[in-house]
Amino acid sequence: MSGPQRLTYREACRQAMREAILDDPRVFLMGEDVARYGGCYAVTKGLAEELGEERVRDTPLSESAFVGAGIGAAMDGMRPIVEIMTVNFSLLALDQLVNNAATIPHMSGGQFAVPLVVRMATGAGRQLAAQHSHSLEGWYAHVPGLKIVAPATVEDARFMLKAALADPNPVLIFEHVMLYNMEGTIPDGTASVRLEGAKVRREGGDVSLVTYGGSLFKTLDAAEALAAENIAAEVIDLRSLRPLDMATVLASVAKTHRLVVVDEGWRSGSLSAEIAARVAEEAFFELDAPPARVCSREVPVPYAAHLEQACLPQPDAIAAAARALVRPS
Amino acid sequence: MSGPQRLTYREACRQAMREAILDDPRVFLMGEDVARYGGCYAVTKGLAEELGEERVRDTPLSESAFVGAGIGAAMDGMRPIVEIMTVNFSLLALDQLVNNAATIPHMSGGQFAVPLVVRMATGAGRQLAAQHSHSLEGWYAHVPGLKIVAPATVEDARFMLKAALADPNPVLIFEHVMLYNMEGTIPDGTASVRLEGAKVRREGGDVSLVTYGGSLFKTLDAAEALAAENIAAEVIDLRSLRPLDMATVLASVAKTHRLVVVDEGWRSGSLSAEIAARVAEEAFFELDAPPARVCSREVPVPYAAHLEQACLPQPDAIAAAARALVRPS
Amino acid sequence: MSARVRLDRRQLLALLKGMKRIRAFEAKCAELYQAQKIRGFLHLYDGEEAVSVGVMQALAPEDAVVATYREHGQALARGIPMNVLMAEMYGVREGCCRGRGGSMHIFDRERRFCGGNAIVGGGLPLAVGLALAARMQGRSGLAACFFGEGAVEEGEFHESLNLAALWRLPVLFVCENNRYAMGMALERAESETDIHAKAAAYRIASEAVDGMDVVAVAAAALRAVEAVRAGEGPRFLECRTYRLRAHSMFDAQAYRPKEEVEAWRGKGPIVRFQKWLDGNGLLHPSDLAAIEAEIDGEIELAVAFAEAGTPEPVEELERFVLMEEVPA
Amino acid sequence: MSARVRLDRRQLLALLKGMKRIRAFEAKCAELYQAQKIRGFLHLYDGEEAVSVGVMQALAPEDAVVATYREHGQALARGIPMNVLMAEMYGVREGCCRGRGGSMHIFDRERRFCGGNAIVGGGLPLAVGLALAARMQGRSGLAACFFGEGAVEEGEFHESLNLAALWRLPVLFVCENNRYAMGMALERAESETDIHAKAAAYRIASEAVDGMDVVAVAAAALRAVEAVRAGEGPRFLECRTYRLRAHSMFDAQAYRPKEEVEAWRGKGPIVRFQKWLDGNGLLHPSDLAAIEAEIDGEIELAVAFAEAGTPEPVEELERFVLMEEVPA
Ligand SMILES: Cc1ncc(C[n+]2csc(CCOP(=O)(O)OP(=O)(O)O)c2C)c(N)n1
Ligand SMILES: Cc1ncc(C[n+]2csc(CCOP(=O)(O)OP(=O)(O)O)c2C)c(N)n1
Ligand SMILES: [Mg+2]
Ligand SMILES: [Mg+2]
Repeated sequence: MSGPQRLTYREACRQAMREAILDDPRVFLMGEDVARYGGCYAVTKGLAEELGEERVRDTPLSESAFVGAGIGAAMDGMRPIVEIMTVNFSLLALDQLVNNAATIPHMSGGQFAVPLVVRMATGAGRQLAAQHSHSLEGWYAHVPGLKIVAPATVEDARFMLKAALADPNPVLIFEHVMLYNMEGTIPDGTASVRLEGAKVRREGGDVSLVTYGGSLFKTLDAAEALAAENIAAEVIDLRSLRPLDMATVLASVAKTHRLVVVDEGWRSGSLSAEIAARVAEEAFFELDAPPARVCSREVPVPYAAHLEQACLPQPDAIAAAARALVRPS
Repeated sequence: MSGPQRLTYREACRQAMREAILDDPRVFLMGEDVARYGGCYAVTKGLAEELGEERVRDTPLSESAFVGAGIGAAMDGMRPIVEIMTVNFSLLALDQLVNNAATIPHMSGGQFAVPLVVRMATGAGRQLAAQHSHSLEGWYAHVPGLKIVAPATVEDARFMLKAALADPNPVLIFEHVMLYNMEGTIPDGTASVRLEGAKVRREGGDVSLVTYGGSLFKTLDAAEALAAENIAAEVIDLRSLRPLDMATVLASVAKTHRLVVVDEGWRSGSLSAEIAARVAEEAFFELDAPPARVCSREVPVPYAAHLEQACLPQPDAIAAAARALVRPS
Repeated sequence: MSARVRLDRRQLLALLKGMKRIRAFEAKCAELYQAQKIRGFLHLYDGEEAVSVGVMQALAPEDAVVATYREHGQALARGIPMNVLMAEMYGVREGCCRGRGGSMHIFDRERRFCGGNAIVGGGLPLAVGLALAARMQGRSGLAACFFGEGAVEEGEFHESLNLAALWRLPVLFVCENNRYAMGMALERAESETDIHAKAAAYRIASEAVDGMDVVAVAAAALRAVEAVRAGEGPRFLECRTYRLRAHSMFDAQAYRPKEEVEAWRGKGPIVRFQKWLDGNGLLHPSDLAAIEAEIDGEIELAVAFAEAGTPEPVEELERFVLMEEVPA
Repeated sequence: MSARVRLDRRQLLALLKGMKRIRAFEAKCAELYQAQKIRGFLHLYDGEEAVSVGVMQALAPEDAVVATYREHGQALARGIPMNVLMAEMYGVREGCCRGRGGSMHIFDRERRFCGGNAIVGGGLPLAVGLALAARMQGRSGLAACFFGEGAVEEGEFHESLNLAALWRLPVLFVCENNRYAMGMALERAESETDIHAKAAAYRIASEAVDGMDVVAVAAAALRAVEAVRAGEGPRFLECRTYRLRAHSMFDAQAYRPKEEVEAWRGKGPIVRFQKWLDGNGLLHPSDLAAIEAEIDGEIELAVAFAEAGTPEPVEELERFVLMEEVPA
């Protein structure tokens, strides 16, 4: 387990769960097809065989019941990891997450905690059409009582789970479907990361590109393209969507005086609006140009590849938005 | 029906439904306790007796099924008005609204429309605690394919429904629970209003206060208080949360150069963030001060009166935010 | 009166007192609501006391309880002290939830009372999870889940019963069938009105019991709890009862005839049980006086405790939105 | 072979052709998926053809159909032209949904085919609403709703059956019980595995039929449709079948033994029916040749149609997000 390792994001998620279940008898995984099928994105392959179907549980197609069961188990000594296949199906469990997981600790006057981790895939890009391509993590980031994270690197995929399980609060982990096959290197199997706090993934002094999850690598590509034009873009990976680490964002804007937020959510009411609003509120006089956003088109994502790609944030659009701020024509 | 009338918001909602059901055989109302009980906020009292239980239907406690049934009926020639008692319970029907009502017209290539109206109460203020005090209309305003309105006046409560039923798209109407007892005057029972478009409810040149729904009257109170200090606040009632009438907001900001958004939603990720972000993007150089927001505290709303009130936007906080922009100390 | 269990006089009187105590507490709450000491929604249990009192006596301290928003009876029968309960209704810091939950959200960790839930059906999945936790930790406790017949219409009922039965979890489902969900009569809301029969669709053994007969409820609950403890998986208990008062405080009750309510009042669990005790010479006048005196005294103290309560400082509003640690 | 309905030779051959047509269409789709002409999810119906073919022949043009994401068979059997279906799979503008829906979201207003739904259970409430619309408008049509046995685990199943039964709506619930929900075997997901028995919990008359026997399905469907049309309220038809291929295109099928699949392949609806027709001298070699030639020709034309398709211009991306009018 020690020494640098090269692995995929998928493998990192699997190792993290395996480690957590082996290390702590209170931890178990439940969700649809996590055991025999190996997970809808093959993330949990092999776990049930090794760890047994008591600790890696296939559930019926009952999102509300098994998410609520995770909350109940968390209230009474367990540390469940509940997998909802994708954010699209989480709408069926939203009542349990918003009205129970997020309220019980506060409503009970601190008598009960809900140390629950919920993992789900999010995002578009696989031509799965309107009902299977949502990016609704921004919705969850609106709810007090929940913590929301979006690992965008293999390292975060490998180590954020441990931090999430150590947290006494309900933590939702959003894994972008386009990241599972991505390869990356981790320092060492015993390393760790903080659950919260944004990270500067690329330094630059001309413009701040703030993003998270599946849009990080598109944004880094855009930064690379901008570099070729002598525009130094700083790329910030939010990592945690709730709470938001505004200090890191504001420090960057204080340096670059320009902000572009990149978010795969539909533009209106997306998390990008919160970031832009906070910067406008808290760093108004630092800004040399209006904040800009690159988000998804406000359309139910269509099946056809060219239409789907037209909906999503793309590197060239990100670069164009940054360019327009740095070099207004 | 003609000539000015004085009535409550509740009565206005009732008259609007009665008229719609009498005027169009395709219109019917269904929801929990709308018939025999008369509605959880007594809005539908008497309708079933007069119009019959075929047109005013009590449903079982099955939010997902009866909302989905409304969608199906709307796809095939009916014009249902579905009442979800409160937004709190709408989470149980969210999948139907987001994955069906909002996607079917686009996904089917325009073959099917969903001319559905969904009414629900929203907001806090009645000491109903965390599970019964949500303001989630901002969430719905994020979803392409839906239209979202929030009547804040008796006139809009009386006439927006007709406009919503005339619209070929799914329209969600949010009625703030604290407005039902409010009295107001309508010009005439045969008048009409537009479904979309913001309205300036009070003119002023010093600062723009943008709000909607249950916060409108708190905001008007704040404007009154500011007037006493010779601060002329312009109050804008968004009326429609999706689509947003930014032209009206931007025109006001172009005049006042200052913006305060008032929204009962939790601050982070609320609709107020979208308004502030859009103004920052589109009217950056018009702003003489950072945009400001007055929202709910990021807490599950508690039962105790003093704690609940401490959570919600209040006139003095609104006035203070405006004052700080106009007279920075 | 069915009495397939052997209850001695002391136990029988305890059942009577348990019901009277709830009735008296709630009568006081209604009074305090008019006086605006209690606000928000207030759902009274008048007529349904036999259900909580009968079921709770069958439970052990290690069992978890999931309640509804009509929960004062459930809370008192489970042993939550009346004073912290009353303080919660007052919305003061001395309340069991610091005044944050109010009538609909009573929690008491010590008594494993896992909350009143104000979303109809919302508590059922929690009970399944509590039972799963007990099973995975090798504890003997079960999870008792209370819900109304209206909750049976929600999808969560269906999902939760299937999951509990599929995994053979120790859950006692207790349906308080009081025939109405707000203004919605059972027969207007469910195509199958024999609720306990629905349990068969999940292969859950079930029983319907006269919820106005505290001894019958107690006996049925003991049988069900025994089976659950024996590892037979979940049990379903339908208690047929009636809500004698309004759904909450504002309710014209246009949806049911006054005569119906009156008829049921005559069959009320307290009058009926008291008459039976009397008839069998088990209730001495002195007992009754003593019980009532004790209850009055307890209520007086509870009100005094609540009246002396202090509002939680607004500075603490955000406390517990996020927990710093999991309570031991 | 059960044949409680009288079907003449022409009709029997139509059933055979209907099944073979679906099988051949999907075999071509799988090939085109490998060739990356079709993307996204592709859920094949191999082994389940008798269900759609048997049920659809019992429906009338005025009936509405709600489908699943495993819907090619449902769509073809309902009469959606193969060329616009194939074009939809290609994601071109000539597709029935302009290439926006793809395999999981087939809509055809003219044939009252109200969409494949990719949220398990999400179509059931729609069917209830379509039936309600027919009833309120005094139309004779019913709503036929297809769903898998996995959908039975979702709360929407429970809510929808209750509502349809309570209001006695003309809904035909058709459960395609192919024993697996992705990798989840029925007996690992539901405490009661006799699905049609669950309908009793809603007082819905139900029947379980051998879904590998097209004539049995056809006969049962006719009986059920007749009852629904007679105003008896909803009916529930469980068709016991088997999915012979992967859930979608990527699926190692580690969750079931190869032998199980092979055994079922032998009981496949097409081989079986064809053998029966043969044995009864109802299938002349020339018929078979003709059927296959027709199908091959139709597929060839469909592929050519799709290949000649044009991408929808990106400028039209936002069209129909909001409708300008309700289509007449
Ligand atoms: C999901 C949901 N829908 C609607 C409501 C509004 N509501 C509160 S209580 C109630 C009636 C519930 O009836 P039942 O379950 O029989 O319990 P009872 O009140 O009779 O004890 C309703 C509809 C709610 N709280 N939650
Ligand atoms: C609500 C929801 N949960 C999970 C999924 C992922 N999923 C897609 S198909 C499927 C299996 C459904 O099985 P069944 O209903 O039996 O239909 P079948 O695929 O066997 O035809 C699952 C779990 C989904 N699409 N929707
Ligand atoms: Mg009830
Ligand atoms: Mg299946």
